[in-house]
Amino acid sequence: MTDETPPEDNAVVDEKREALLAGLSESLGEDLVESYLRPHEDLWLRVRSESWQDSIRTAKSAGFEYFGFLSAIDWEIAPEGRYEDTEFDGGLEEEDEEPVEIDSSTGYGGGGSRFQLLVQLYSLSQQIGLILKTDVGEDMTIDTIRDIFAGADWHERETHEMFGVFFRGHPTLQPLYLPTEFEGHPLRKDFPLLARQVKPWPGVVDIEEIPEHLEAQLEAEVMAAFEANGGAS
Amino acid sequence: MPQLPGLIKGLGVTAKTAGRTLFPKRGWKTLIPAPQKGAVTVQYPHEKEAPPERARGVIALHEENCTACMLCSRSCPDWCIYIEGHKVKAPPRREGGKPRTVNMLDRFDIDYALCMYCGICVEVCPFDALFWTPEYEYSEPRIADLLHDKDRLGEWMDTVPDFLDYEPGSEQKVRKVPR
Amino acid sequence: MTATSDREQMAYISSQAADARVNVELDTGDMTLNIGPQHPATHGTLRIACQLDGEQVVVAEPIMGYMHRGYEKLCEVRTYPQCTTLINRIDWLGSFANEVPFILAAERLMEVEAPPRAQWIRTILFELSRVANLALFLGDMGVQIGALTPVFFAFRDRERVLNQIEEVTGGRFHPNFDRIGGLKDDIPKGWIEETHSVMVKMRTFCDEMEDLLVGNEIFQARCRGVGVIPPEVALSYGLSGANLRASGVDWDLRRDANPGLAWDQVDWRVWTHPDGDSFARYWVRLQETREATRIVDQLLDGIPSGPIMAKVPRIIKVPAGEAYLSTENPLGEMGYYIVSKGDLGPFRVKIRTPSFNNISIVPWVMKGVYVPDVITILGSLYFILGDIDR
Amino acid sequence: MTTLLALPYWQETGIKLGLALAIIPTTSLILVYLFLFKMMAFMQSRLGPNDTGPYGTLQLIAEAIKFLQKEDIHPAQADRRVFRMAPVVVLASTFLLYVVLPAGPDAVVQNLDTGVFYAMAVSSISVLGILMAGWSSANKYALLGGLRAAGQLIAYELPLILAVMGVVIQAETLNLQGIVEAQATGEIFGFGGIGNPFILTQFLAFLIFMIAAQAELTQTPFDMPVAETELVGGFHIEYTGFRFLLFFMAEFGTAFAFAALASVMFLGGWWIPGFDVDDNILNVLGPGVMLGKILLIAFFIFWVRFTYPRLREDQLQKFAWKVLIPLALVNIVLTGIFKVVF
Repeated sequence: MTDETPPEDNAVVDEKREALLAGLSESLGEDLVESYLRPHEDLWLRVRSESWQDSIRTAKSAGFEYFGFLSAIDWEIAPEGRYEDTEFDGGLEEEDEEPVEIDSSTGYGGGGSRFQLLVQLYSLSQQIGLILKTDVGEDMTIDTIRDIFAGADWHERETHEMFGVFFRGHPTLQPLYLPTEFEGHPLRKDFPLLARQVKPWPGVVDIEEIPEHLEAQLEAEVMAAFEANGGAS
Repeated sequence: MPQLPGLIKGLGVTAKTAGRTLFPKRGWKTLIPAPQKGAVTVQYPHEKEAPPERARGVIALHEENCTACMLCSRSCPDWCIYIEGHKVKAPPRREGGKPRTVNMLDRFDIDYALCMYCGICVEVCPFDALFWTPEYEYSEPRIADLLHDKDRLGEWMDTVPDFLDYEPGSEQKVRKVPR
Repeated sequence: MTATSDREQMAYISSQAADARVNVELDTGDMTLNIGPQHPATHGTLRIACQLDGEQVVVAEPIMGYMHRGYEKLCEVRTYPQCTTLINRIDWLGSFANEVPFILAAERLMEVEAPPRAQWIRTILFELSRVANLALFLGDMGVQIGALTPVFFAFRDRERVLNQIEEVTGGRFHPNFDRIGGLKDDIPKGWIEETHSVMVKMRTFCDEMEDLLVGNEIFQARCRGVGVIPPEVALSYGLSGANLRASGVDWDLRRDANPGLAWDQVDWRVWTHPDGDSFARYWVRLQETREATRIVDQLLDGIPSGPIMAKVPRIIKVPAGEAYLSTENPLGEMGYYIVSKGDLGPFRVKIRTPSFNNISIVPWVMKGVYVPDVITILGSLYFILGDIDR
Repeated sequence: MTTLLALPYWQETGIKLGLALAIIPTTSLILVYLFLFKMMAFMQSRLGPNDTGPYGTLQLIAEAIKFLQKEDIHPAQADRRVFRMAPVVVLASTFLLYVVLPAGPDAVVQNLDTGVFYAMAVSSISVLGILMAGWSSANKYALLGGLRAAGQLIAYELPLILAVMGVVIQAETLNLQGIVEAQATGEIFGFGGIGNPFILTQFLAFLIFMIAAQAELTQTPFDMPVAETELVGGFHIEYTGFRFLLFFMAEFGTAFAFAALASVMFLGGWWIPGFDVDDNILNVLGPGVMLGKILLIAFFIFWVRFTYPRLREDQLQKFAWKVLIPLALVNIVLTGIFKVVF
């Protein structure tokens, strides 16, 4: 268990969440892998995927009885990006043209797998939110938590069809949004976005330059007209 | 089961509204029915509602200001602005200067069949070439006709209203529409 | 007959039908009734497959996805300013309120804060969109259970609020007005006064609704005791907004988790109702609409002067990190979980919409109710299709 | 009674038949335009149809033409013969109602001695048509609507008849003309200036009659068979074009007929205070008076319709059997006692 302290440069101390973190790391024990705290904002806990159900149950008994949402993150970098010309960064002025650096780490609380599951819970009495994360292993299977939070039912179905995560013990893991014959998992990063693939980006067109062999000639023409006009453009 | 007051109150509300719609005038004129005045609806083809000045109806292009910088086209979330241009030589600004290279706009199309009316293009334009106007009557029977070229977009320029003054306490400066 | 005994009876019927068939001696078999996807009560394209025993629902299973637009995926290929265009269209009746949590989450990652004037105007527009949104609910609930007139009143008076929103933002439905670091523009002259008068009219509208529906015995007979959701069930399904508060849970993100908007500057209260039935949900929303007009009135008088935009770079790059931020939208808790990798656009956006959770309770709450009650419950849960399907 | 015109039997019959045929489209037109189009619009701060003809008066004719142009669709699974017959049955019931409605001393198609009985009987034929429509459409919504309609119309037929019983006892006749006469010649505490409209002595019966009529006409708050937002139109969900038009006309034609019945039985019908009951001039003025009274009653019917939400089916049945019928019975008993005592 590695318990990370808040970044040193952030001098703000969030006592409420610190206390919560201490309490939860005690009750979670071995199951807590890593944690991250943004003072006065949120608390992230990463738990072992084997004890996913138990961790949620622990959190619920610690007062986190309001179910926010359940979803997943695919940490792979999308091959096509935004389907735009990658050199363009939306800027006009020169000084803005620093290349975009893409951070390849896996977010708060770290992670060791491509897919991560996250659940957001609230404790109404303590007025505090909590985000629990877990890695989804190669077999893409994890225990369902719909018995603990009934609302997770649909969220798990959605995560299943969008990311292809299987929830062990979920009785109706049918697609929620997609037609039954749909193939693929749309929210995975390698799933292509057809609407952007079929149409070229209009921003890729650039202004037509003056052909070099004509440049001198055109310049002369313009200057001649300028002088004939008496210097007024 | 039903007790009278709630039910009768409800009847009162509808009757009152009917009265207000049919007899909106005050004083002795109350007796003259004037539903045209009392109704809140606008009889569209006969009378037209004036949208607020800031309403995002259609985008107007002030062509003289456009430098074909492509910024609007690139920041459009729908990829619905098509710009083509070429560079030309222009006379210098001052006596004795060198000839400048400027962008000449060949094509500026906005496909209103795709446009989501978000206004990002108008906002990013650094040269005040794009403006919103509240005009809304430009529907077409054919979807292809919704592609407005630069002449059509230029015609909308006449309908651009002046920018509004701000409430006291604002530090914004009122911009001017180039005419 | 008192409302309480009616309620008890309904609870009895519900428990009966949930466990056993009603027609024991005359097993007529179930009939499947598809409510939707094109049905006036589903205002949009929600489909509810009901197994009926006579007119009593045995199983109700919502089937959706008819309007799924994949906004989470689309946001991944867009820059942050471009995303707000999409986000407007999630809950299309209270669009401005949708933008706020997204922008606030991005601001949190960038560690910028909008100037106070921008925060106040944000709050005003937020509450205005709440009034516009809930006003339509107040009327629409009437039409769901057969009263024609309230919905016209709602459209009539909501239009005034939308006009006020349009006068500031330029868009009736899709304002796209919120920017990272502040707002697109300031409010025009004369707007404050106009909005005050509109708020007066909206309060009159609320009074009319009170007379027309809340006080109406038929309305009460239809709504009281129908679709009762106990607080612990509401919590475990993640119900939010008025649906949660109508179950007696005193939880409002505006008060309990204010992300820096001006709600703590004014005097208002959170309304709850202990019953948890359809009537309670209507009543709470009615009170909330009134409360929102009061919040707007107070905020309008105290807008601080100053700039409306913080210093942000011209090209917005959000530093790497994760943030979840939610606000109390008209429909309930709407939140955005943004994962950023330091790019121009978000790496992943999870949109937590209120209607999705609110509707997920339908199979639970609709066991054993009559077909007309299906409509009442759907109406009182109040969902927007774009908000479910995203 | 003297006759207005001494015409051969066949000519008289011809005129009456023509009038009766014309009356359903005309009356439904009047009601739809005045109440559905205009009054509802005003109650909702709107203008209503305004473009077709002066003040939109020709709107309904335009609508009718539109309906006639529409394709006549039968659902594939429908029982075609029953499906086609249903609107005709409903309309026939309305049509038959008009036979006994008096508009003057002689202005009546057929002055039946059992007029009230006949009116109640033919008005319930429409249930049959609605049930036929609901069943034959092969649509679950239509079926639910049809069955609801059957249950509801039968439940409300009873209070309707029982409410009328009070009037019949007081007037001592089943003849509608006789009821008008009884009201015209009646006295209130010795004052006969305005006769004795039964609304005064039979107010409870009037209320019950109006509530039951509201249910018979499937108007809100008793419109579950139609219930746009749950059953999407109920029994007539599958009907298009002129078949739907027939249902539509029948709905408003029946509303007119029930308003007429109410005004005959409770408001004194065509009689004008100060005239003799069999004054010939009443054949000319009577219809006008009747129309005024009918519109007044129709106004209340539609006012309620545009204001209230609808009840649930079980609540409606409960209301009929537990409230209306006992009240109507009490009314009969009270009327009987008063009749015997005074």
